[in-house]
Amino acid sequence: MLRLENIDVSYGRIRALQSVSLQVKEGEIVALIGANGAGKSTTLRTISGLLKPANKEGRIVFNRKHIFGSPPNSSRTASLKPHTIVQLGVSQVPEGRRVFPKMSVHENLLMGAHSRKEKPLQEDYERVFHHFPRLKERRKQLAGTLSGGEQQMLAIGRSLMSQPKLLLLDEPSMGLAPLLVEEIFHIIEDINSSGTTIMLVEQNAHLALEISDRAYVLETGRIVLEGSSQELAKNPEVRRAYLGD
Amino acid sequence: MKDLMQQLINGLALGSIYALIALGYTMVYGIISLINFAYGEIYMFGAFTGLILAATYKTNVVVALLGGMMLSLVLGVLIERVAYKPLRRSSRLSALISTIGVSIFLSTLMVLLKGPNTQGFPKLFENKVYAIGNFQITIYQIVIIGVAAFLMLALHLFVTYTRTGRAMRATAQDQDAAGLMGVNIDRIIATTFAIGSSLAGAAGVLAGIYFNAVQPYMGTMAGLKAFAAAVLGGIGSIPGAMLGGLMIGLLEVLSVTVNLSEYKDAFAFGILILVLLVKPSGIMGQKINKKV
Amino acid sequence: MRNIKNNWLVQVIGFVLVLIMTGLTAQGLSRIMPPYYLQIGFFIGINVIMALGLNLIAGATGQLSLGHSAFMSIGAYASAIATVTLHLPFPVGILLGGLAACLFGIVIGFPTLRLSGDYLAIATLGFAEIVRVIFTNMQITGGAIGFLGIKNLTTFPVIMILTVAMIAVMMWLENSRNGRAMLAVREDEIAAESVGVNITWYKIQAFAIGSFCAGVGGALFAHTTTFIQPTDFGFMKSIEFLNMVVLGGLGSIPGTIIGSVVLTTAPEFLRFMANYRMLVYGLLLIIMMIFRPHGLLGGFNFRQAISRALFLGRRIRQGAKV
Amino acid sequence: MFKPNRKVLVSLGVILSLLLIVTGCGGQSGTAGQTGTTETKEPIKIGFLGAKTGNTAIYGLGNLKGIKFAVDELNQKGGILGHQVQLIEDDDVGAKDQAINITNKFITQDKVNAIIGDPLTGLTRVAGQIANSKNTVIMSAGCTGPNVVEIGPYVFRDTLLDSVAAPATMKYIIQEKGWKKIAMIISKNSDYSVGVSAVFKQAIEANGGSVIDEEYIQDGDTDFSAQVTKIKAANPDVIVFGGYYTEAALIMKKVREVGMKDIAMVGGDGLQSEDLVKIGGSAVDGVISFAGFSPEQPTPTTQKFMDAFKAKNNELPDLFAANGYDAMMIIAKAMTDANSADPVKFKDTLAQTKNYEGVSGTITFKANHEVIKSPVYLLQVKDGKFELLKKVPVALN
Amino acid sequence: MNILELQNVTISFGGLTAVDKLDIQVKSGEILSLIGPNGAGKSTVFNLITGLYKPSDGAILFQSEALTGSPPYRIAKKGITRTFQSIRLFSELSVLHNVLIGTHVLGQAGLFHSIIRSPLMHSEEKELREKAMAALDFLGLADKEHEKAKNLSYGEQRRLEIARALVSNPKILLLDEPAAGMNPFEKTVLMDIIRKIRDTGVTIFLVEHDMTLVMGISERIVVLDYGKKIAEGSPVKIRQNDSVIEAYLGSGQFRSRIRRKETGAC
Repeated sequence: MLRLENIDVSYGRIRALQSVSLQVKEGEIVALIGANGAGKSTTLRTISGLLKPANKEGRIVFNRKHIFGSPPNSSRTASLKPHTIVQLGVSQVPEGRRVFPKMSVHENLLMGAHSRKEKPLQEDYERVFHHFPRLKERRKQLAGTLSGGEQQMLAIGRSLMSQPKLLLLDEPSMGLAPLLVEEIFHIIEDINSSGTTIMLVEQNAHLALEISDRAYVLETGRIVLEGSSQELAKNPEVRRAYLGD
Repeated sequence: MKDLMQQLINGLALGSIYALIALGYTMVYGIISLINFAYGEIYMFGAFTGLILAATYKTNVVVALLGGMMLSLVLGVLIERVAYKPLRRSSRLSALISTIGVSIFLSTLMVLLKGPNTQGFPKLFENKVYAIGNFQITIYQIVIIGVAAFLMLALHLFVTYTRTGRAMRATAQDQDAAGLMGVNIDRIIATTFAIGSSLAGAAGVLAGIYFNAVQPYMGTMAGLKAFAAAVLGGIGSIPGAMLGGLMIGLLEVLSVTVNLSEYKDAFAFGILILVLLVKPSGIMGQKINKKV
Repeated sequence: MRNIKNNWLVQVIGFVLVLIMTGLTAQGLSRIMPPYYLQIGFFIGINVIMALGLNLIAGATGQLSLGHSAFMSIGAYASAIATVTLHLPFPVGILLGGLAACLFGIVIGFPTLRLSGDYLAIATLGFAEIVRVIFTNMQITGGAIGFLGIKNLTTFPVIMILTVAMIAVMMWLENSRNGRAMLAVREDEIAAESVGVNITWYKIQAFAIGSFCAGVGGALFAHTTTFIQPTDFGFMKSIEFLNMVVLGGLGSIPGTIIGSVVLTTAPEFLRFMANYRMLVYGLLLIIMMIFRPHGLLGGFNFRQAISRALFLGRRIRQGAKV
Repeated sequence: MFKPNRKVLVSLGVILSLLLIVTGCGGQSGTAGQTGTTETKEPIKIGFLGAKTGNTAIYGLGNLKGIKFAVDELNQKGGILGHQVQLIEDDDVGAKDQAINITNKFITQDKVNAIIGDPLTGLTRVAGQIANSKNTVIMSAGCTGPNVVEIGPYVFRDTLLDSVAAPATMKYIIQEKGWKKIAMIISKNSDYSVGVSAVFKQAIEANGGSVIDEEYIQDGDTDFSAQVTKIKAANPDVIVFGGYYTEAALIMKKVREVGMKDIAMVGGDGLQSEDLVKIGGSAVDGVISFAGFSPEQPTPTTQKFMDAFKAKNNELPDLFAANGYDAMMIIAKAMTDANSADPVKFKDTLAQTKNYEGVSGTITFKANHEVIKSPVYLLQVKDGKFELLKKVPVALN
Repeated sequence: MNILELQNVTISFGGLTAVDKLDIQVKSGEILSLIGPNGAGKSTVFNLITGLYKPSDGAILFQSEALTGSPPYRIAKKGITRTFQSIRLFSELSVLHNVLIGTHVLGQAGLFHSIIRSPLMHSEEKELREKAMAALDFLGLADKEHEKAKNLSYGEQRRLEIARALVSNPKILLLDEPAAGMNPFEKTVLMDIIRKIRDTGVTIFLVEHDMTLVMGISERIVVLDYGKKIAEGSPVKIRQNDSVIEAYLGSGQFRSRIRRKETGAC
C-alpha cells in the first residue's frame, strides 16, 4: 500500500534519514521504533510531505501513486504537497497532538474533514464519537482547554474525519497516564480492525511491538532491523536497547 | 466639552478606515508573521482605482468601491507572488525589506502615472448632514462607518463559518498541522493576502470619498498608523485590529479636543508603546509562551 | 615578534598612527578629489557610521529597530545646540551628540527590551515618530522651521578618522568576549542565558553603542548640511539604514560597509534613470532579497575565511609530515 | 540558497515589462532643450534642483514645468547670447544629503552657469551655502523662509515674501472687513506654514484682531473633522490658514460640511492653485489669498504666459510654475544684460534687477538682493475663479 | 553531601501540573539519571533548575543556597550548566566561538576592555582560547574548530553542546538527552566522556531515554511519571521496580485484544 525506497532527508547539512526503505501493507499495523532523534518522526513527516527527500532517486509510492520521485520510464518527478497527500488518503496524527487550541472540538473535527470537499455527514461524526464518546460531551469546548488524553483523542478523531486509508500516528502515548495509554491503544486496534491501515511511531517499544504486526527499528536515520513484531520482541538486541532488559 | 459626542463620531469614521487597513496587517501577520509594509500602498492604490473608475469611467459608488477592492485584491496577490512567496523560507527580515521595496516601487509608480498632486474625488453622491441633538452626522460618515462595519462583519462571518475561513484560522494556529489536515497552505496565504488587500482597497476608496483627497504618498502614514492599530489591538487578532483602529482614530481626534493636536501622532504611538509595555502582546493578543 | 604584536602600547600607538595617517590621507584627498566625489565620500562615511551602529543592534544582538533615525536626530540636534547655542568646540559637540543619543538609547532600551521581535520593531518605530513630533514642536530646535546657523565644521579628515576608528572598534568588539556574548544573544537567547550571558545587559549595551554611533553620525550630518529639520529624520530614513545593513549582510561588518557604500552611491549611479530612479531602487530591493536573501556578504566571514585559508595551509603542511 | 524557479522569473518578467510600459508612457519627459540643432556654441547649462519624487515632489515638479517652459521659449528665440540653454534636472527627493550631492555635481561635474531650486527653504539654505562658496548663482523659485539671501551674493529667490504681504492682508481683513475674532490653523510640520503663520499672528495683534482659537494640522493630513469641530464651537469671524492649497481645500470642505456656510478662509500665496478649486469645489468660494499677480486682471505678460502654458500643458500654471518660469527668465535677462554667462559677472547685474515684469508679479531685488514683489494682490475665489479684491503697493525698501 | 536539592517543587502550565511536589537530591560527584516517558516533565525539571521556569511552589537549593528566582545567567555563573534536548547551539557561529561563549562566566573583560584592547583583555582572551581548545580536544572536536556549528552532524552537535557547557568549569552539568540521534558507537564514546567528566569532579545530572546508556553509567536513577517521582534507586533496583516497568519500561500489561497473526518479515 505504501512503499518508501531509498529515502534520504537532510536538515541543512545534517542527514536525518539515510536510504530508508520500508513498506506498509493494507490492513496492517506497522510500528517504527527507535531512540529519540533516530528519525522516526522525520519518516512520518516525509511521508506526509512536510519534508522533502534530498535525493531524486528516492521514491514514495502510495497505492501506485507517486507521492515523491519519478515512476519508472517517466522523467517527471512527483513531489506532492501535504494537502494533496491527505486527499490521497494518508492522514497523520502529529507528535504532540497539535490540535487547534483556539477552535472548538467540533471545529477541529471539521478541520479534519477539510480535505474532503463535501460537508461531513452525521455518520462521520458518529464514527469518531463511537471510538471517543468523551469528545461528544465536549463538542463545544475549546480544544486548548482539553486534558492531554482528550487532546490526543481529538487529534486521532480529527484525522479519522478525513476517512483515511492509512493513518500515521506519531507517539500517541506521549505524556499520557498508563491507563489512558491502554485505552488509546485499544482504540487504535479498533480503528485498525474497522479497516484503516496504521503506521505507528512509538517510543514505548513494548506497546508498539504488542500492537503491531510488523516493525522497523531505526537508528541514526537508518533502518537497522525489521521483521514481525513477535520476532523482534524476542530479538536480544531489541530487548536490551528498547525493552529495558 | 459639549462637542465631545461630535468628536467621537469624527473619530469613529477615521478609526473605521484605520481598522480596515489594520485588518489586512493583522490577518497576514497572524498567518505568516510578516509585517507587510506595502499595505499602505495597496490602500493608496485602492483609492486611485476608485478615483479613476469614478472620474474617468463615471461609475457609481458601488462599482467604484467594488472595483477598487477587486483591483487591490489582484495587486495583493501579485505582491505575494513576486515579493513574498520566493522569500517564504528566508529570514523574515528579508521579506520585510522586500515589502519595503514594493512600497517604494508602488508609490513612485503612482507619482509617475498620476503626478504627485493631491486629487479630489468626484462627488459620487450628495452629502447630507443630519443633526441629532447637538451633534451632527453626515451621510459620508454614515457610509464610511456603515461600509466598514459591514465589511468587518462579513470578514468575521467568513472567518468563523466558512470552510476557507476555518482553514485560515487553523493555518494561523498551526501551519504544519493545517497542512496535515489537507489545507493548501500556499492558497490560504494567497487568499489571506487577497482578502487583506481588498479590505485595504475598500478603505482607500472610502477614504477617497470621505477626505476627498487622493495622493501617491497617502499610504505611508496611514499604513504606519494602521500597523500601530493592529499591534495595539493584538497583532493576529481580527477583533483586536478593529478595536485598535477605532482606538487610534478616537485618540487622534481626542488629542485635538484637548488642545494637543500638535502631538497627535505622538499620542497614537505613545499609547501604543504604553500598552505594549503593560501587555506586550497587545490588548486582545494571546500571550506567547517562551518555548524552551 | 609575537610579543610585539600582543603589546598593548604598541597596538594603541599603531592605532593612533593609523588614524593620523587616515587624517592626513583624507586631508590630501580633499585637496585633489573633485568636490562632487568628495561630498559623496562624506555621506558614505556618515552612513557607514550610522549603519555600523544599527548593525550592532539588529545584526549582532538581533533586535529589529526601526527607529535609528530618531537617535540620529537626537545626536544632530544635541551637537548643534552644543556648537551653536553653547559655543562649544566641534569635537565636544560630536561627543555630546553621541552621548545624548546613547542616553536615550538606554532610557528607551530598558522598558522596550522586554519586547521581542516585531513588537520591539513597532515600539522603536513609535518612539522615532514621537521624537520627530517633539522636535517639530520644540522651541530650542526651531520646530518645523529648523535649526539655523550650524557651521560647516565636518571636514573630510574628521569623517575619515571617525569612520576608520568606528570600523576598528566594531571589529575589535566583535572579536571580544563582550562581542561574542552579543552574538550569542542573537543566535539563541535561552542558550546564551544558560552559559551565563546576561541577555538584558548585552541588549542594552548594543542599544547604547548603536545609538551612540547614530548620535555621532547625526552630529556629522548636522555639521555637513549646516541646517537640520525634523523632516530630515523620518521613518524612511530609518528604513534606509536598515536596508544598508540587510543588503550588505546582517551581522557582517564588511557587509554593512559595502551595503552603506552601495546604497549611498546608488542614487548617484541611478541618476541617469531620471524619473524612474526610485522605481528601480524599489525593484532592486526586491530582487536583491529574492536572489541574495542573506545580503551581499551574508554568511561570509572575512576573518573566518582568512583563518580557514591559513588553517588549511597548516593542515596540508602537517599532513605532509604525517 | 534560493533557486529562482520559473514562476518567480515569470513574475519578475511581468514586473519588468510593466516597468518598460510605464517608462515608455513617460518617455517624452526627457531633458528639455537638448535639441542642439545646428548650434556650435557651448550651451548655457542651468541645473534644476528639486524633488521629482517623494512627499515634496509636488513643488519641485511645479517649478520644473515652468522652467522647462521658459527654456523652450528661450531656445526658440535663439537662446541666451546665442547659446542654447540646456536644462539639467536632478531629483533630490527632498533630502538634504541628496541636494548637497546634486549641487556639487551641478557645479563641479556639469559646470552649470546657474541653479534654479530648491523650492523648499531648507534645501535652498543647504544648497545655497555650497553654491555661494563656489561662486555659482542659485535662485530658489519657491522658498519664503528667513536666512536665505543672507548666505551670500550668489543666493537669490523670486518668491513673494510673507513679511511684506501677510501684514497687508491682515490689515485688510481686520480693518476693512471687520473680522476681528480669528481662528488660526497652522501646519506644524511645514516650515512654510509655521513661518507665515508667525507673521500673520504678529500682524493680527498689530491691527487689533485676536486669535480666539489655534488649531494644528500637519501637511499630508486628510482628516480635519476634529479641528473643524472645535473651530465651529469657537465661532470665529474668519479662519486664517498659512499653508498650502491641498489642506486648505480639504479644511474648507469640512468647514462647509459642518454648516459654517459663509465663513472665509484667508491665507498666503500657498493657496494659489487651480487645485484649490479642483479639490475644494464650491466649498472654497470666498477664500482669500495674497499673491504677486492676479489671474483675473493679469498683466499682458502674465496673460500670455497663462494662455501659452495652458495650450502646452493642458492646465493652468500654479504658483511654483510661474515662479520657476520667472526665475529662468530673470537669469536669462541678467546674462544678456551682463553679456556674460559667468556667474561672477552676471550675479551683480542680477542683483540690480528693478521692476522686472514677471509672470508671477513685479520683481525687484533690494539692496541686500532680497526680493520684493509689488504690488501685492489680494484675491478671492468666486465661482471657482480667483478674482481681484484689492491691490496693495509695497514700499521697495 | 547534596550539591543540588529540589524540595517540593511544583509548576503548572495553564492548569496542567507538569511537575508535582517533586523532591530530588543530587549528591556531589555522582552520576544521577532522570528517566520517564516522553512528556513526563523531565526537561521541565531542568528548566526549573536553570531558572528558565519559575516554580509555582517549592524550593531549589544549590550547595544549600536557594536558587529560586535567580535569572538563568546567574545560575550559570554559580556553576550549573546544561545542554538541551533540542540542540540549542549558536548555529551561525563557528565551533570555537560556541565554546568561547561558553567561557563567558570565566572572563572579566567587559565593554571597556574590549574597545581599548587592554592588556588584561589580551591575556584573558589567550587563556580562554586555550581553555576552549582544550574542551574541544576533550570532546574530539578540535579539528572542527572553524566549522559552523550548524554544519556538524547530530552527534558532533551534541558533543559541542557538552563542550560549551563544560568549558566554564561547572560544579554540576545537566545533560538533556545527550545520546539522542547518536549511533551505538558514538554512544559508547559518550559514556566514556561522561565518566571522564565525572572523574574531574563534576557532578552529572542526566535525562536520557537510551536504557543501555542510563543503566550503564548511572549510579542512581530517579523515575518521573506525570510530573511525579515514582521511584528512586540504583539501576538494578529500578529495573525491577514494578511501577517503573508499568509506566515506562513497558508494562507488559497491555495485551492486544486481537490475536495478531504471524507475518513473515519482508
